[in-house]
Amino acid sequence: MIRLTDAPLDSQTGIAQVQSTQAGAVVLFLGTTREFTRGRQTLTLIYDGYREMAERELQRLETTASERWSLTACLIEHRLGEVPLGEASVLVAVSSPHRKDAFEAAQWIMDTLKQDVPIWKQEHWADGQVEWVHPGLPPAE
Amino acid sequence: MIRLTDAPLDSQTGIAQVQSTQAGAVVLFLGTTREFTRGRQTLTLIYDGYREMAERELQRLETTASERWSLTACLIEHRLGEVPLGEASVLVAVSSPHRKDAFEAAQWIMDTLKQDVPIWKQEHWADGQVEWVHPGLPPAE
Amino acid sequence: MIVHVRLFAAARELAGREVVEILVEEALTVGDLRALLATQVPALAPLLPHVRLAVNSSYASDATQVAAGDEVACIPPVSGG
Amino acid sequence: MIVHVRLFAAARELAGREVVEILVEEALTVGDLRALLATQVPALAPLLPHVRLAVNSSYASDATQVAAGDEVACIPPVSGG
Repeated sequence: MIRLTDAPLDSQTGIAQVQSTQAGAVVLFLGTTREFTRGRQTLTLIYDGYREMAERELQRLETTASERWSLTACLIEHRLGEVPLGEASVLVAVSSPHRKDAFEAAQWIMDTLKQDVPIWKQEHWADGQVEWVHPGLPPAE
Repeated sequence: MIRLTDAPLDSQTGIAQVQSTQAGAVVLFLGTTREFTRGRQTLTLIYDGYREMAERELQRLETTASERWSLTACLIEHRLGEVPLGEASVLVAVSSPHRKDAFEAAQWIMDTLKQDVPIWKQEHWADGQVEWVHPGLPPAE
Repeated sequence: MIVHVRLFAAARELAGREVVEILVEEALTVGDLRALLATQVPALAPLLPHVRLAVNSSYASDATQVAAGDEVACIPPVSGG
Repeated sequence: MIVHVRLFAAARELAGREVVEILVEEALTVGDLRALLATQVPALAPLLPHVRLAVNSSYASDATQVAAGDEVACIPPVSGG
């Protein structure tokens, strides 16, 4: 299951979707908006995405992880638009018979999502600067 | 924060206790009662513990993990008594600025909990057998 | 034919628009298109070596052929999650 | 002195009680106690090589001294989580 949404992510519903009598382990990951990055203060984050492709890529992650780790269930959700401080931009919930698979799958999903899924965050800094985040790019002039 | 309880574990409350504007990552782990183990059916599980020592050991895990991975917050809860199919016997919720630390800490806590915390589960099998689980022990006569 | 290239994030900001239309005389590769984009939208030139291009919502190599009707997108390094 | 040893899980089942009381003439080590337990509660003998003993809620080595008033516990391999 995958979902892009402009609404807050609901971890309780996410967990309920993967918890199962066939699973012995549930791992939930939330990526949340952090206030300070190397001492610099964030006011808020805005996420934008190439929606059609982001959904395809998320679907690909779900399918690959589900097969590779024999998951019982797998849910990946990403919020777009503004994600205020402390709230979640991404939710991954997986379940599996044994815990090692659930941990590995959730980590792989997050690592791969951060490389491949066409979603971008725009930092709104407390010092007034606004910038799109593009890891690995030389800083803008 | 650590807690032994005879009541169901509440993941929503657990997540709320660790989510923070100082954290960019929340990892929640639930260990849940699985119905089938190598084809053998479980009816239910009963957990017993040496409570005073289990609390000390859980506290030690929380302190060690919080320091080693610079966690923002760390919660470990274990349920005792009957834990029906699909419900959670253990809940670990951690938050940290970056996700790698949260994942590693949650896994280390679970690995260490399963080695050191004096809690035992009693399997109630569908075939009528009842047995305490002691990993590594030669099977009872 | 006209190839539409969708832009996102810093690419959209640099170009000042969401879509770039490029008129081409014949079928071309993603690599050709990358070179054309740099010429026709100079503001994008510094970014282009760092972007991946997608054709019909899949990442494409520079050897991929672009046909009429394809949707091309310019994907700067992503930062979701 | 009397040393109280708390039993859990299979140890409790094998011994048929929650606490074993062992009368000792003088201070002893955890290793001494392990040997005494096997003699005085033969039902526990097969399990004892596989258990850890705790003194006052901390795992103890066989060299640890047991003093009057200490709480000793017999911890078979754990299976929480």
